[in-house]
Order: sequence, then structure tokens, then C-alpha cells
Amino acid sequence: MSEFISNFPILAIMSLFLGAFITSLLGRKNAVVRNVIVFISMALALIMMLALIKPVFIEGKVIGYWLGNWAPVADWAIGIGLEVDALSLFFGLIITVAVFVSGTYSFTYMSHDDSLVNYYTLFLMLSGSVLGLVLSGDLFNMFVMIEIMTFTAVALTAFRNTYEGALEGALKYLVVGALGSSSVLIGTALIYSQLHTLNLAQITALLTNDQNIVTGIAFAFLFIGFGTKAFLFPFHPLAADAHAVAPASISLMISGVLTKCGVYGIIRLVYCLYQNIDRPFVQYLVTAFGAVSMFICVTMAFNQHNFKRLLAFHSISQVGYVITAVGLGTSLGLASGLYHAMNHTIFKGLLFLTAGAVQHMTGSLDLDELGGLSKKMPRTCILFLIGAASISGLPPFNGFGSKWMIYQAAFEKSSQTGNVFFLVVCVTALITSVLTLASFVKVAQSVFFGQLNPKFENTKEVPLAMRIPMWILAILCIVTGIFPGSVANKLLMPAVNAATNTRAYVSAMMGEAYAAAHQVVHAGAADVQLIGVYSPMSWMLLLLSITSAVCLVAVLGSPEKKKLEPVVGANVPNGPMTPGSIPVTSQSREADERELITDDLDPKYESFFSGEHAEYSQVGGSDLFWGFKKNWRHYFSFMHEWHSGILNDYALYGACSLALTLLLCVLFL
Amino acid sequence: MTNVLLYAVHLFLFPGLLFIVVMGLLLAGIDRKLVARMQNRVGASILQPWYDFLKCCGKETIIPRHARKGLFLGAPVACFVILISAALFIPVFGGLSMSFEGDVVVILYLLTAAGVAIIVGSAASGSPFAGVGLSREMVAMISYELPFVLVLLAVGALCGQDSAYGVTFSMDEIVRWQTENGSSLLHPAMIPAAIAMLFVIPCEIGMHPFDIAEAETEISEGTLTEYSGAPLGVFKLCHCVKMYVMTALFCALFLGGLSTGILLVDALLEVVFCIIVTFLCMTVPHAICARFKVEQVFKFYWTFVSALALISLLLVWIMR
Amino acid sequence: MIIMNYIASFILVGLGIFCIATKRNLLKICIGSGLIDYGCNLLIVSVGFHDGGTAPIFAIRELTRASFFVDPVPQALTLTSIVIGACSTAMTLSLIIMIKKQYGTLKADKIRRLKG
Amino acid sequence: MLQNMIDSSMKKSPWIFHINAGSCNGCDIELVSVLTPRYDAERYGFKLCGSPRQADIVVVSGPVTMQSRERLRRTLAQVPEPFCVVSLGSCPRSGNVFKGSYAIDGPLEKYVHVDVSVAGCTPKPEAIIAGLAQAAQLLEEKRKEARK
Repeated sequence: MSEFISNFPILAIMSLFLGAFITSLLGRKNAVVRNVIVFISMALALIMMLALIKPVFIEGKVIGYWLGNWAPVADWAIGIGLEVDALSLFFGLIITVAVFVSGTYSFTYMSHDDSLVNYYTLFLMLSGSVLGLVLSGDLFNMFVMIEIMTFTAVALTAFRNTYEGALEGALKYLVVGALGSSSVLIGTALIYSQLHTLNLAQITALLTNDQNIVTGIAFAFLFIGFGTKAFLFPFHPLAADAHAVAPASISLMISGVLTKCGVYGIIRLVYCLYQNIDRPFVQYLVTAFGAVSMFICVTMAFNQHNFKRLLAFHSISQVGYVITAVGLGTSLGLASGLYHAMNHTIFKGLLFLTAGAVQHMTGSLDLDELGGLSKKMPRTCILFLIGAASISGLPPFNGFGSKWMIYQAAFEKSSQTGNVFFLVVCVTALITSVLTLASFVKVAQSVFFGQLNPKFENTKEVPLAMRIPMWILAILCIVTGIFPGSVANKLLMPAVNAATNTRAYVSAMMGEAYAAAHQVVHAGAADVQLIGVYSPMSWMLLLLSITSAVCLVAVLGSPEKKKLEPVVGANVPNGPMTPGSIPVTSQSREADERELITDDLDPKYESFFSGEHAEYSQVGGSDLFWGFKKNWRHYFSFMHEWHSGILNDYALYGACSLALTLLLCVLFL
Repeated sequence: MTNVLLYAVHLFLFPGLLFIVVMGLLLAGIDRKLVARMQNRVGASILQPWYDFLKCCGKETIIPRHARKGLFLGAPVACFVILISAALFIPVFGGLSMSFEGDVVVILYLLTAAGVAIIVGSAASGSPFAGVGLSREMVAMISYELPFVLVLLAVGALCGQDSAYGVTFSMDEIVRWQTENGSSLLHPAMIPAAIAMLFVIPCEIGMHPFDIAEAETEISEGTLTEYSGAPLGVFKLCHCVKMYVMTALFCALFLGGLSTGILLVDALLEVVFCIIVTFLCMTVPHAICARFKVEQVFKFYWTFVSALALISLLLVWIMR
Repeated sequence: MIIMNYIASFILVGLGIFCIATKRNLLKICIGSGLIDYGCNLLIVSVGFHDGGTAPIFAIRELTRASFFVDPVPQALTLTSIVIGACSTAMTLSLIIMIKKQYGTLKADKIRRLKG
Repeated sequence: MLQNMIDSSMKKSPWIFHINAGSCNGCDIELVSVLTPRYDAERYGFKLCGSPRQADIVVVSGPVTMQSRERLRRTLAQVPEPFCVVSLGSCPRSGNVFKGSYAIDGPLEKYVHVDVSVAGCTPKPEAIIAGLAQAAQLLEEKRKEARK
């Protein structure tokens, strides 16, 4: 069994690609066959990834697999290798879980659409290429997987091509995405020109000693390439356009999974390939990119009118958190970054699925139009609240644990190195977290609470088949939130050690002697002092205070039973003073007719509207947070122009950032 | 068994539920009395908040038609629970608290969660006044969060100088450091941070000059428009408890060094200092100036008060 | 001599980026992205060049110690990247056709419904 | 025992909600002057509140005009039990100088049982405080009666 385990990575990828192939073949006939095939291939990939946990996480083995059995000849890697260490398995797990949830969700969510065979073929190709990128041990293989990922994501974004703006978003994503993948290609070519190999392990070994200017330029190209895939600062308008128009299950994939591949690429590049994370310049570069994209995207998200576009900007600002944490360079920083990446996929997936549910039922996503849906869709409202609470980092949920670790890592870094830059980053992170909370309060008020728009009078709750994946994610949100300590030790520590311990990475593929020959640094296991957030004592404390509070309120309740709303229409006399039972004189009778009292419901339970008949007046969408917007109006108007929506501008921003990074890398690296 | 009993007493009696609620009501009563005296009028009795709370519990609870019953009734209880658990993390003059390593950030986030509970409660009530009220409450929260965080970082940096990580996020560590090298108010670098904290407290609680969320004259009780009866009473109780929580936090952060070790004397000291801080930061502004406009609150906190907090943070940085 | 290839490839890439960034017509943008791909392909091919080496084509018996080949690996890479370049151009063109049908124009600055 | 304490606290902290049913603002200013330092109604616990949901004493001033009739009725319906109604000035009692006009719709008594009526065209602040104090006493009896 143990040697068979080394075939699991390729089997997982093949199960997804084969699933895509078979669905396009057999799926045309009827839906059930197609759904079964899709379900089996997703489940197979998930099971194999789970099976890999024991050897890789617990025993710490690094699984190498040479395609076509082309083992290295005379210490030179010829064939294409797959390499699974704890870091890539960590991301592999996130990806397979997200794929599984998104797939089961889209069975019912996409039922209204047509030509679903193409949808599922593209969907399985996308998940296969994403898994392939994370598990591959060969740089050019990563480039090929990035290209497949981009093409399938673009095709899926434009899947509902009659949807307003879908084609435009897809085109922008494709052109600037192609720009990013070409820079990855150029980086690969430059690395090959210097080291004459493409295998990641061998590159790591060779790069430890001879880093010249060309590898520096290759670093810049690769960093910008992976940055495009992670939608970092200059590339974030792409994600906003792509998410707003894509179906909800695909926006879950884009925001939860594609951005993680960009993050994985950057971590692999900075921690393993070049191992130059301890150089101050690289730390500044990565953290600066993360902090800027974190802050700009949250302010852009603040006054959006479209629910999914707001979620898209938030997902990039959360990815900015992850990149900032990764750029700190300390082991606590990397641990908090990985933890936040996992949490982000979970709660952002939940939020996108709730957005999909709202769109599926009401057909509109405009924040100014929606309102009061919590009465019609109560369970979706609860799910949304769980997701919103965890993204804004409220204590019992998972966002809190990871965000707080990021602040601590940033602040410790700044106090140890005595450098004010990381202090500014820490304060920006805190402000961003408050603005995230504010924008999710805005979404809660304008979509779920407030008064119901008469147009959505007959919306019903989402079918159960759509709610199951949402509940899976919600439970994951709560579980990883309550036990951050155990999550950290079992999942994060092996991944962090794997990222920093490159000797095991190299020796798994190229053999121990080769690694020794090139003095690959063997960083010790990181002794991150993980502060136990939840000791059992504080749980007892919370429980006791809850019971005391509830009985306090119950005891002091008013003597007669709290009367709920009486039967609609019946004017139940409750005491002599109800105006309903007033003597009606002739003079006031015809006054009544003139007054045309339309509402026969008991006015007692109407919301207070200073006496007026409470007609539909929803306070939501763009007329919230007036004070904040007034102070920032210059900044917001500038940002509004800057995101012009023109393809050329986005390409220009991308090219400028590429040029800037190239310049910096040539000067400092 | 004894430590569970001691723990239950600790939770319910001294620094626990009873003490916090009594202190909160006392502080609110004293504050109203002092404001009245400053306006040269007699003013209500010190027990007035207690009477208000009892009267509210005696009234009928009306749940409006548009409201979402579960959240509408649950929000006040959640807010009360969160505030009590936040208060329990604050050491009462050097001891007797459930403190562990990272609880400064837990307190910060529990206070944010209390604000979110109020917001969810008013959103669930479905009234347009509550909609405007919750957006103002959120703007107030954004505006006071920045200086509040900077003050916590400054105190953490000061009291964490000699710790391994150069910073501390634990209340016990802060109080212990202050008992050794004198409370942080005496350090010259911390004066601006103390002033900034004094400004943050009224906005966090929603006291008069900064109560843009419950502006009676403008948006008829804002967030609490639809509340009546026991939930309203619990929200008013939360308002008073928040006064105690913030003033106790101020005492722990800046006057930590004055604890004498004897339990009773410590409690009295805590009461006296809380009253002084309440007078300084809530009564005086309440009596002096009128209610701020929404964007004035935001501009005031993000420019003037944050600058104060930043100065002290940089001073601590340089003096290290 | 090989330096000319490198300069040519970087000029091609620069031209492609310039074309994408400034030209308003979608078709020109598609041509620009094609240019970038060709620049990359040229770069990859010229990376594997050895002075005096012959093409790496040989029968089983002809492989002797003395035969000196050009590095075959980049040529294999170029094959795939040419295919990928073709696919990306095909995808871009198909999107442009559908956009022309839906928006009625090819001017990039008219196609900006998703903004702000 | 607790219920008795709640009953006694009803009269110690009565919150006032003011409804202007078309008044000439003479009584409104007098009502607010009651809370100024000179007459200081707050020492008895009176406090103006912004929403009828939190009102204990509803003070109505002005002759009930046609326009304000519907709004008056709806707002009075939204006040939680037990509450008192105080009519301020002589307009709600009798329509004062506006009696018989087409725009007036009868005394306040037609719409709600008025517990305490403070007479006078702008009654003196002391009279208003006396009226409010009586209304506060009534609150306690109402709650006792409602509890039985």
C-alpha cells in the first residue's frame, strides 16, 4: 500500500480530467448519468486527497512521482515530476473540498440553464488543472496548468452569455490573464536559460548558490505572473468584473480556488525556489503588494451596488491579507497566512453561495432594490450571517482566529526589527477589518433586513439540495473557528515546516546526496508559540453568563404573557383604550370615507413611521454610511474613475506594475 | 470542587455579573446626576437607571410585523452576554481575571461584537429609522476603532518592552508590568494615548456628544425605535454596563500600578477611579457641547484623536 | 549572434504590450496578445541554442559520443506554447465575435458597462 | 416582591412622548420648558423619549385637526401597555377658540380615554408638572390592575 500511495496525486488529477472527458461523451443523453459521473470524479479526487493526509501530514513524507517513470539520470531531472509535500497537500485539500461543495451546489443552481454538459466538462477541467498546478513539481507543467485554468475560467465566466456584461468580463479576464501567463512563461524560459532544468526541486538546489541578474529578472516575471492569477493590486478589477457576471458556483471557484493557486505560486516561489524571503527587499515587495491590494479593494467594495461585485472586491482584499502575512517572512506570518487562506475559501464560498441563492430566487443582485428577504428566506439569512460574521472576524467564528494571528505576526515583526513599515501594515490590516465589517453590515441591511420590496413578495426559500453545501461550509466555518489551536497544530505546522524545510523537498525528488552536495539549507521546525485562543475555562465562562442573562430577562418579563401579533384583521380589544372602539359620530364618519383607511391590519404592530401609514421605504444600499462617504468623497471619486472598465487601462496598469517590479528586482535583488 | 465554587462566585459575584451590573447602573446614575448639577438643576436620583430598567421590564413587549422575531429578541441578550464576557477579561486592579495570552484583542473584538449585536437587533426590527440608526452606529464604530486600536498597540508596546516578542497582548502582562515600573500614565510617552482613550470612551458607549446612533431629536431613538418592554430594558442595561467596561479598561490600561493587593481596598479604588474617569470623559463633554454631526464625528476621530494616539505610539517606539 | 534573437523576442513582447495597452480596437488587442505569445516562443527556442550544434534528429545507431546537438528540451516547450498561443487567440476571437454581436461595436472604450 | 418593585418603579421613571395634534406650539414650548433647569421635571424621573414604543405618558397638545386625526390614532395604537394620556392645554379638551371650525374633529376624548387634563391656554409649567406627576401615579395603579 505504501508505494501505491505515491500514485495518488496523478490518480486524483486524472480522475478529474477523465471525468471531464467522460461527461462530454456520455453526458449528452440524460442529466442523471451526467450528474453521477461528475459526482463520482469529484468524490474520487477528494477521497484520494484525504488518503494522502496520513503519510504527508502525520509522517511528514514528501511524495514524489515521475510521469512515465523518467527518473533523473546522472543527477539531472529529465521527466516531469509531481511532488506533494505538506504545503501543496494543504492547498490540494482546500481545492478538492471547494470543488466538491461547488459541484454539488451547481447541480440545482444551474438547473435553469441549458447545455449543461459543456458546463460540467469545463468545470471538471478547471478543477483538474487547478489540482494539477498545486501538485506539480515542474515549472513548465505549472505554466500549462495555469493556461488551462485561465481558459476554462474565462469560458465559465461567460457561460451565461446573455447575462449583461458577461462577455465583457470574460474578455478582460482573458486578455490580461494571458498577459500574466505570458510573463510566467518568460520567467520559466529565463530560469531554464540559466539552470537548464525545469524540475522545481532541482531549481531549488541549483538556485541556492548561483543567483545572478537573469534569475532576478525571472523572479520579477514569475512574481507578477502569479500575482495576476491571485488578482493582486493592479489586476483586481479583472476579478471584480469576472465575479459579478459568473454563476455563483463559478465565482466560488474563482475566488476560493484560483486566487489560492496564485498564492501557492507566490509562496512556492518565495519560500522554496528562491528562498529569498529573509531578504528585506523581498519582504517589502510582497507585503507592499498585499497591503495595497487589501486596502484599495476594501474601500472599493464599500460603495458597490452589486452584491457579487462587492463580494469579489472583498475576496481580493482577503487575499491581500494572506499575501501580507506571507510576506512577513516569520514562521508565525506564514502560518497565519495559510490559516487565513483556508478560512477565506470557506467563508467566501459560503457568502458566494448565499449570493447565488438570492439571485436564484429573486433574480436580482442590486443592493438598492433588494430588502427584507429574511422573512422569505430565513435559512439563507442565517447562513449569510454566519459567513458575514466569520469574514469580519467576530470571536466565535474562524475569521477571528486567523486575522488576529496576522495582526500579532505583523506587530511582532515590526517590534522585533524595529521597522515602522510593518507597523503601518498592521494598522492598515485593522482598518481593513473594520471596513469589511461595515460593508457586510451594509449588505445585511440592504438585502436581508429592512422592509420587503413588493416586487419580491412571493420569493420562497432555496431548495434543500442547494442548502446542504451551504450548511457544510457553515459548519466548517464554526468548527475551524472554535478550535484554532488544534487546526494550527495538525494542518498548519506541517505546511509551514514543509515550506521552510527545502532539503526534504529536494531530497525526495533528486536524492539525499544531491541535496547535500548543494548545501540546501535545512531550516529547523518552526517553534511558533501559538497562543491558545480558547481555553476551556473561557467556554464555561461564556456558558454561565449566557444562562444568567437569559434567566434575568425571563424573570423580569412583564406579568401577562407577551401577546404576539393577533389574528390579522381582527381588532382584538386589548383594554378600554384601543382607539378602534371609539364612538363614531356622524361628522367623523364621512371624514373616514374621505380618509380611505386602507389598512385593516391592527396598527399596533406596524413599524413606527411617525404616524404615517408605513409604506415601502427601505433604508439600504447606497444611502447607508453617509458620514463616512462624505469625508472620503474625493478618494472615492478618484477610485471610481480609475476603475474605468476599459480593457486597455487594465492592461496598462498590469504592464506598469510589471515594469516597476522588474526595475526593483534588477536594482535590489 | 472548591475552585469551581470559587470560580462560580468569581463569575457571579465579585468581578462577575452582579458587580458589573451594579457598577454600571451606579456610574450611569452618577453621570446623570453630575450633568444635572453642572446645569444647575437637581437632576434625577442616582438610582434612576435602576428604576428605568425595572420600569422597562414591566412594560409590554411589542414585536412589529416587519421584525424578525428570533433576532429581534435575541440581539439584546447577545449584546448583554458579550459585554459581560468582555468585562470578565478585564483584571480588576491586578488580579482575579480570566486573562490569558491574547486577550487584549479578544476584548477589542468582543466590544466590536457588542456593537454588531446592536446593529443586527436594529436591522431585524425592520423600521426605516432603525436603518438610518444602524448606519450611523457603524460610522461611529469605524471612527472610534482606529484610535482605540492605536492606543491598545501603544500600551502593548510599552508594557511588552522586555518580553520576548517585544509586544504583549495580554492584560495580565500589562498590569504586572505596571505594578513593577509604575502605572503607564506616569510615563511621559503615554499622556497623549490617555487623552485619546478618554475621547474614545464616550463615542464607544454612545454618550451625548457622540450619540449619533440614538439621536432622539433627529431619528427618534435611531437603533432602538422599535424596542419596548424587557428587550429595551436590557439594551439600556447594556448601555450602562458598557460605561463600566470602558472605564475599567481605562483603569487597567493606564492606572494598573496602583493596586494594593488587599481585595476590598482594590474594589473601592476601582470604584473611585471609575467615577473620576466617567466624570472626566463623559460628564464634562455631555454638559458642555451639543451633539456632533455624523461626518464631524468621523473627521474628529480620524484626524485629531488618531494623531494623539499615533504620537504616543511613536514616542514609545523611540524611547524603547 | 544569438543575442539578436533575444533582442527580437523582447522587442516583440514590448510591441505586444504596447499594442494591447493603447489600441482601442478589440481585434488589434487580439493581435497584440498574439505578438506577446510569439515573442515568448522565440525566446524559448533561442534559449536552447548551442553554437555549432545540429538539429537533434538521429536514428538509433547514429547517436555517437561525438554528435553535438542543440538542446531539444526548449523545442518541445515551444511546441506546447505555440499550441497554447493558438488556443488563446482562438478564444479571444470567439469572444470578440460575440461581443460585436451583443454590443454592436469593437471599440474597447465603448464596452465598459462593468466599471466603478 | 419583584413585581411590587416594578410597580413602584413605574411611577419613578415615566417617559414622556409628545404628540402635536395641530397645536399652535404654545403648549409645546411650555412642555419643553418643564425640563429646563428652572423647573427641572427630571428630578421626578421624567424624560422625553423619541418613539411611542418607549412612551409611558403620551402628552397630546392641540385640537385634533382632520389631518392629524389618523396619525394620532395610529401613534396611540403603537404605545405599549400600561400608558396614560395627558391632554395639554385647553385645545384638546374643548377645541378652545377653534371650536366649530370645519378643520377640527372634536375633543381628544373622542379618540382616547384622557387620564389627566391640564387646562389653560399655555398652562403654567408648575401646572404641567402637577399634571404629569398625577399621571405617573396613575401608571402604578394601571399596572397593578392589569396584573390582577
